[in-house]
Amino acid sequence: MTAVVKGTAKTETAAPAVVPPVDDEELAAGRASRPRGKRRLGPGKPIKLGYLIGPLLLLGVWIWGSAQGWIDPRVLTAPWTVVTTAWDLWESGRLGPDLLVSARRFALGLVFGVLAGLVLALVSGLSRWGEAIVDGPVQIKRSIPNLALLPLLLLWFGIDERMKIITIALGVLIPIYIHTHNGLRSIDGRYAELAETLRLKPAAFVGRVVLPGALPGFLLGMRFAVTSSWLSLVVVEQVNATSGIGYMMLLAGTYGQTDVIIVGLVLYALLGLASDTVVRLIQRRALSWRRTLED
Amino acid sequence: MTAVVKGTAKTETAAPAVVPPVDDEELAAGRASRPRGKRRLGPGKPIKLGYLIGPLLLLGVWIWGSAQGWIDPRVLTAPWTVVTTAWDLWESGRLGPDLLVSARRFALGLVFGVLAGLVLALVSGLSRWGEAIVDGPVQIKRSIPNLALLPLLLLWFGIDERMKIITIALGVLIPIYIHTHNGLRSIDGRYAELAETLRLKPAAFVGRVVLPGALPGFLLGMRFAVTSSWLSLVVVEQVNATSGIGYMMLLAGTYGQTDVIIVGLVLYALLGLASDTVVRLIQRRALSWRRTLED
Amino acid sequence: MAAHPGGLTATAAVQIRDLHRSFTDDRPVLSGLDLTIEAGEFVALLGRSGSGKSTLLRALAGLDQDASGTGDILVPEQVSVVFQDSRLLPWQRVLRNVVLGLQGSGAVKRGKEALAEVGLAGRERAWPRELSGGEQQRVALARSLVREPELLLADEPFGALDALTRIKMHGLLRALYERHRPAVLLVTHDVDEAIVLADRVLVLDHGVVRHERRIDLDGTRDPSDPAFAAVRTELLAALGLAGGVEIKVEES
Amino acid sequence: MAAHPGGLTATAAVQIRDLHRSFTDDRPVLSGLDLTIEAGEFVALLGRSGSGKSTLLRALAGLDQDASGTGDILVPEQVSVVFQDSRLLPWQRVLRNVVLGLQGSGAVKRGKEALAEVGLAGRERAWPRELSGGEQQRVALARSLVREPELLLADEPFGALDALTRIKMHGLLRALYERHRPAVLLVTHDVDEAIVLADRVLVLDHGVVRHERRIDLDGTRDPSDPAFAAVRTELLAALGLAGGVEIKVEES
Amino acid sequence: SEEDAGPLLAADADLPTAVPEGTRLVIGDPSQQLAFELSGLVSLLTFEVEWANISGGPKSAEAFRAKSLDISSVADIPPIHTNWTGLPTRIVAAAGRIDPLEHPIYDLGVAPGVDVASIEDLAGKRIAYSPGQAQGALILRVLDAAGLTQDDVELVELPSTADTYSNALAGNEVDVAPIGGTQVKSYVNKYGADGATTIPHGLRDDPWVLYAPVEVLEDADKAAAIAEYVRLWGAAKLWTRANREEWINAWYVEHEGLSAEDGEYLFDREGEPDFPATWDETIERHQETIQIVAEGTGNEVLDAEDLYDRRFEPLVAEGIAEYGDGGA
Ligand SMILES: Nc1ncnc2c1ncn2[C@@H]1O[C@H](COP(=O)(O)OP(=O)(O)OP(=O)(O)O)[C@@H](O)[C@H]1O
Ligand SMILES: Nc1ncnc2c1ncn2[C@@H]1O[C@H](COP(=O)(O)OP(=O)(O)OP(=O)(O)O)[C@@H](O)[C@H]1O
Ligand SMILES: [Mg+2]
Ligand SMILES: [Mg+2]
Repeated sequence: MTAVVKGTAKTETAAPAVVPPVDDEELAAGRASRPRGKRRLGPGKPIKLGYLIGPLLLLGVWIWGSAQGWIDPRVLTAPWTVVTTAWDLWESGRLGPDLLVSARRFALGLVFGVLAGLVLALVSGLSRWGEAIVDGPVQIKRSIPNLALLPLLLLWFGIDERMKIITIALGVLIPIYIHTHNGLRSIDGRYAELAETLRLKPAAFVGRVVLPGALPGFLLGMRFAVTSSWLSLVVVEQVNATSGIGYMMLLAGTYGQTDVIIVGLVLYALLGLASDTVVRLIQRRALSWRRTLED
Repeated sequence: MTAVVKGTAKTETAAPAVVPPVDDEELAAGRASRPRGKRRLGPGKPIKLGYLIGPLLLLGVWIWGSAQGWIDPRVLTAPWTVVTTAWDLWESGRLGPDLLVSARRFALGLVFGVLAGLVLALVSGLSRWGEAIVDGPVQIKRSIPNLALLPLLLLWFGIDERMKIITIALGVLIPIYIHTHNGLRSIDGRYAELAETLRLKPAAFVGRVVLPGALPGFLLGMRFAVTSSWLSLVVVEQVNATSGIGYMMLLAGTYGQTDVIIVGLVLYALLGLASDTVVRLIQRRALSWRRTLED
Repeated sequence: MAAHPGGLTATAAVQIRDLHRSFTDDRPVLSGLDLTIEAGEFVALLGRSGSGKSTLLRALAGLDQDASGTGDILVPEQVSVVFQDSRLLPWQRVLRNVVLGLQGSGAVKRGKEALAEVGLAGRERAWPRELSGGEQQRVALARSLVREPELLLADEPFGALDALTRIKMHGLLRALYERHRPAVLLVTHDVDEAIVLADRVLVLDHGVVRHERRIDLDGTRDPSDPAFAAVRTELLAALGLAGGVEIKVEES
Repeated sequence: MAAHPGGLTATAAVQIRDLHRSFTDDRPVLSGLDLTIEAGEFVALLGRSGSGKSTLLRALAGLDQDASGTGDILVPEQVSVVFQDSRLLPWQRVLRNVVLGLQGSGAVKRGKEALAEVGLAGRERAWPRELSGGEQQRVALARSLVREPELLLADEPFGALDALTRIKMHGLLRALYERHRPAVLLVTHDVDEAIVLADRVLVLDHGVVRHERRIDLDGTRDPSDPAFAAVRTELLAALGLAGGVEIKVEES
Repeated sequence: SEEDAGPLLAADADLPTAVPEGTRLVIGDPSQQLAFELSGLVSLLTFEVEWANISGGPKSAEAFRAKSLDISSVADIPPIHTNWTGLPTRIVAAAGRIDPLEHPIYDLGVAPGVDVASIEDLAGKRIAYSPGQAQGALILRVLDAAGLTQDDVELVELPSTADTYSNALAGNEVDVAPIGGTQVKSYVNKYGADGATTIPHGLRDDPWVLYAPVEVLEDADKAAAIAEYVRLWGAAKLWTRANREEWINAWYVEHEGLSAEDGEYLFDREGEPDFPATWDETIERHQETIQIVAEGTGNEVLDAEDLYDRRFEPLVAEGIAEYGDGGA
C-alpha cells in the first residue's frame, strides 16, 4: 500500500497533462485513484459535520445581528437572553417537567400513529378494496385543518390526555400512511413477479418484499411524522393543558413574553432537528443495501 | 381470437384439477390466460371509481347518523343543513368571492413555493456545501409551528398580500424540498456512474438523470404541497384578511357558527381531494415508464 | 381422462395450443405457438434476440399481465423460474435471497449448500449489489436449486458465466434434473450448451416453433464428435447461420 | 518525454502499474496488476466469473469509489463504457438513451442510424423495460457506437445475444474500431469471440494478468482453422479447461 | 360532562339546595381553582369537582358543545355569541371592578409616531380588530363612544394571539390596537423610546361572568352544584385580594410563570372586585354591549335579560357575607 496514487489524462491534441495528485486525506485513506480527477457529477463526498453548518450559520447571524444591534431584541430576543431565560425556566422547574410531559405525549402519539399508519397503509396498499375504503378518508383527514377538527375531537374523545394523544396520533398517521402506501406501490413489479413464481405466502410476501421495499418510503414518512408529532403539541396543548411546551408557549403568548416564546421556538427547532437526525441515522443504517447518489 | 382461455393446475398427488375459466370480462378484453389462476400477490386490478367509495361511505354515515339523530347537529351539522348553509353563503355572495381570493393565494403560494423548493433541493442535493447551508435551516423551519412564526413574518413582510403568499410558499417549500432532495439522493448510483462515463455536462446530468430520477419523489412532495397550500390559508387569512375560506372559518370559529365551520371543512375536504387527485393523475402519466406493484 | 375443451390433455407437463401474444397491435410476438413438454423432459429453446423466448416463459409462469393474447396453457402447480435478469431482492442478503419463501429449519442449511455448490461459499451475507454479474446469476441458479419444481423455466441462466464455471453449472443443473426429474425449459443462446444438456431442442422464430430437433446422441455428448457437429450445424442453420460464421442477412 | 513517477510513460493509451484493489480486507480482487494497451490496440480480457474483470474496467473508467487500493493508472480523456448490465436510464426512451449527452443537431440522426444498425429501427420510442434482454444490450451498444472515444471499455457487451445477432454486432464493433481506431478493452466469456476480434487476449486470474496471447492469425480468422483451434485450446487451458470440456476442478 | 343526568329542572323552578352524592362538575376557571384551593374553600364543595384548564370564549364554547365542560368563566362577549350560534347559555354569576375606569383590562396602544391622544383621534386610523374576541367588541364600543362608524376608520383584522398586536404596532402595520395585561407595560417599556404610547379607552371593560349551558342548568343535580360553587366564588376572589403576596406568588409567579414585578403590576392593575348585589345595572350595560356588537356583526339583538339566570343572583353575596375574604 505504498505506491503513489496518480492520475494522468491524455487528450487528443495536447501533450499529456498531469492531473494533480489526489489530496493527502484520500491517500491516507488508501482510496482508489481517480484517473480523471474528482468525481464531477453528484454531490460528492459528505462534509464532516456538515449538517451543523447551516444551523450554526443561522445562529451566527442571530448572535452577530443581536450584538451589532440590527436585530431588534424586542422582536427577536438576543441569543444570550434566550439562554438565560431558558436557564431561569429550567431553574424554576418550569421547563423540565413541561418538556417531560410533552415528550410523553410526543412518544405515545408517535407510537400509536405509526402503528395505525402502517396497518392502514398495508391494508390499503395490498388490497384494492382496502384502498377504496381507507384512502379517501385519510386524504380527507389530511385536507382538513387540525384546528378546525379540534371541536370534533373534543366531542369524541373528551378534553383529557386521551384526546391529546389521539390527535397527535392522527397527525402522525398521515405521513406514515401516505409514504408507506406510496413506497409500497412503487416497488418494482419484477419483485412481485419473483414472489409470485416462488409462491411466497402472503405473510412472507409482506415481510420479505413489501415491507423492505417500502422501507425507504416509510422512513421518509417517519421524518415527517416526528416533526408532525412535535408540532401537534402546539394545537393539543391549547386545550385543558397545564404543562407541556405547547402550553408554555401559549401562556407566554397571552402575556407577551417574547423571550419565552423564542425559547419555545428554539426548543422546537432543537427537538425537530434531533428527531429528524435520529430518523436519518436509522435511514442510513436500514438502507445500507442501497447504493445511491448519496453514497 | 376465438380460442378458449383455460388454465389447469396439476398437483403431484391428485388428478389434475381444472381451474375455473377466467371470467368473461377478461376473455372479452382478450387478456392472457393465467394458468395458475388470478394474480395472488400485490393489490390486483384497480376497482373502477374505487376512490369514491371511502368518501361516499363517510358521507353515508354522516347522512344516516344525522337522520337517525345520533349525530348531534350542534356538533356536526346535518348534511342538508350544510348544503343549505353553503347555498345561503353562496347566494349572499360570501362564498364565491372568498373561494376565488383563496384560490388565488393558493395558486401563487404554490407556484413560488414549488419553484423555491425545487431550486433549494437541487442546490442542496447536488452539492455538499449547498446541503450544509440549506438543509439545516429548512429542517428548522419545518420544526417550528407556523402559528408561532406569524409574528416574525408579520414583522418582516408586513400584513398585506405579500406576506400571505410568502407564508404559503414557505409552507409549500418544505415538502417539495424534502421529497425532491430525498428522491434525488435515492437515485441509483449506477446512473450517476453512467452519466460520468458519458461525460454529461452538469446541465444534462440534471435534466436527464437527476430531475427525472427525482420525479417520483417530487410528485409525492407535490401531493403534500397542494394540501399544505390550502391549509396555510387558515393561518395566513387570520391576518388582515376580509375574505378567503380560511378567514371565513376563522370567523365562524370565533363566533361558534358550527354550520359554517362544517361548510368550510367540507370545502377543504373537496379542495384537498381534488388537488390530490390532480397530482395523482399527473403522477400516473409522468411515471408511465415505471412498472410497479401499482400496475 | 377426458380431454379438456380446446384439445388439451393432461398427460404432459406443459401443453400449449395456439398461443398468441402481442404487446403492440402491429407486431405479434407469439402467433399460434404449439408446444408440448412431457413430464421429466429437458427441452432447450433457441431463438434470435427478441424472438419471444422470454415472453413464452413468462406466459408459462403466469406472468404476462402486460401482454394481450389468447391460447390454452396447461402447466403444473409447482413452477420454478430463473429470470433472465437474476432478479435478486436488493434488500435481502444473498442467503436470504436463496431461501426466499422456503420454510422449515433445513432451509438455511440447504441454502448454504446450494451457495457452496455454485461456488459462493462464504458470500452468504453479501448484498446482491456486491456481487459480480456472474455471481448474481449463480445466486439465482442456487435459488432454483433449493426448490423441487415440477417445471423449471430457466431464461439464459448461464449467460454471464465463463466457460469453466458454465460447465460446472451444467453439472449442477443436470444433477438437479436427475434428482427430481422436473420438466425443464431452458432458454439459451449457446447451441453447444443446448445440445449437451437437452433431450430436445426447439428454435423459436416469428412467433412459432420453427425447428425441432430430438437429441439422440449417446451419453457423453462430446462437441468434437462429428454427430454432435452435425446437430450443431443443423441448429445454427435454423438460427440463420449457414456454415457457422457466414452471415445470412435476413432482415424483416 | 520524461517518465512519470512510478514508471508510467504516456506513449500508450492505457497504462496500469501495480494496481491493487479490494473490497474487503481479506480478499484482494486485483493484486499488483500491470497492463499496457497501445493506442489503437484491441485487447480482449478473459477470466473466471468474479475474477475482477469488471473491477478492472471500473478502475479504468474512474468509477471505483467503493474499493480501496493503490496503483498508477493512465487513461485517455475520452473513455466510453459499455456496462455489464446494459444500464439504460429507465425514464428515458430508447433513442434518448442512445444520444444521451450528445449535442448538436446531428445527434438524433446518428442515434437513429445506430439503432438501425443494431437491428432496433422503429423502437426509438420504446421504454427500456419494454425491450428484451438482448435488445437492451444492443441499445447499450448503440450508445457507444455514436461516440468517438479514445478508449472503449466493453464489459460482456454480447452476452445476451444469439449467435447470428452476435456476429452482426461483432461486425459493428469492428467497423467502429476501424473508423476511429480507439484502444479497446473487451471483456468476454466467449473465447472464440476474443480470438476473432482482438489483437491480444489476456486472461485475468487471482488479481493479475496470468496469461497473455497476441493473435497473429491472418485476416479471416476462421474458427475451423487449426491455428485458430490451437489458440482456442491454449486460452481454454489458461481458463482452467484442459481439452475443452473436461472439468479441471480448481477450488479456492 | 357526559354521565347519568340528574332529574330535569325547569328554568323557573327553585334551585335545589342539596347536592346529591356523586354529582360531578367540570369547571373551567383556572385562577379560581387555585384561589379555592389556597383559601381552603374547596373543602366546602360537597360535589366531585374536576378542574379543566379552559378559559376564554371560543375554547369554552367548544368544550360546552363537546359536553366536556359544565361551567366556565369569561368576559361578557362569549355568552352573546353562544346564544347567537345555537348554544344557549346562561350567566350565573357576574363581577366587575371597583373604579373600573382606573382599572381597565385593556388600553389602546398607539404606534410610535402616530398622533392619537383621545379616542376622538381614531378617525382615519388603522385599528387592529379581532372579530369575535373581547378586544374586537371593545373596539366596536370605543368607536361608538367616539361617535365614529366602522367606515371612519380602517379596521385591520388581526388575531390577538401572543404579542402580535405589540409587534403590529411597533412595525407600524396598525396605528392603534387594544392591548391588555402585561403587554401594556412591556409595550411602553420596549417602544416608549420610539414614541409608543397608550391611551385609556374610557369605557368599562370589566364585566366578568360565570356562564353555563342551559342544558347543564336543566340538570337539577348540576344546578345545585353550580349554586354551591357560585356561592363561594366571590369569597374565593376576595381571598386573593386579601392575601396579596401569597396570591401573586402562587398564581402569577408559580402558575403563570411571570416575574414577581409583573405579578404585582397585574395584581394592582386588576383592582378590587365588585360583586353587584343586584344585576339590573349589569344587565342594562350588557344590553348596550349587545346592541353595539350586533350592529357591528350583523346579528339580531338579544334581550340581555334572557342571558342571565337570576335564580343565582343573590348567591355570591351570601357567600361573601358568610366567609368574607378569610377563606375557610
Ligand atoms: N412490455 C413490453 N412492451 C412492449 N414490447 C415488449 C414488452 N416485452 C417484450 N416486448 C417485445 O417483445 C419481443 C419479444 O421479447 P422477449 O423478451 O420475449 O424476447 P427474447 O426472445 O427473450 O429475446 P432475448 O433473447 O433478447 O432476451 C421483443 O421484441 C420485445 O421488444
Ligand atoms: N461493491 C462490492 N463489494 C464487495 N465485493 C465486491 C463488490 N464489487 C465486486 N465485488 C467482488 O469482487 C470480485 C470481482 O468482481 P468483478 O465484478 O470484478 O468480477 P468479474 O470478473 O466482472 O465477474 P463476472 O464475470 O461474474 O462479471 C467478486 O468476487 C465480487 O464479489
Ligand atoms: Mg429474453
Ligand atoms: Mg463482471
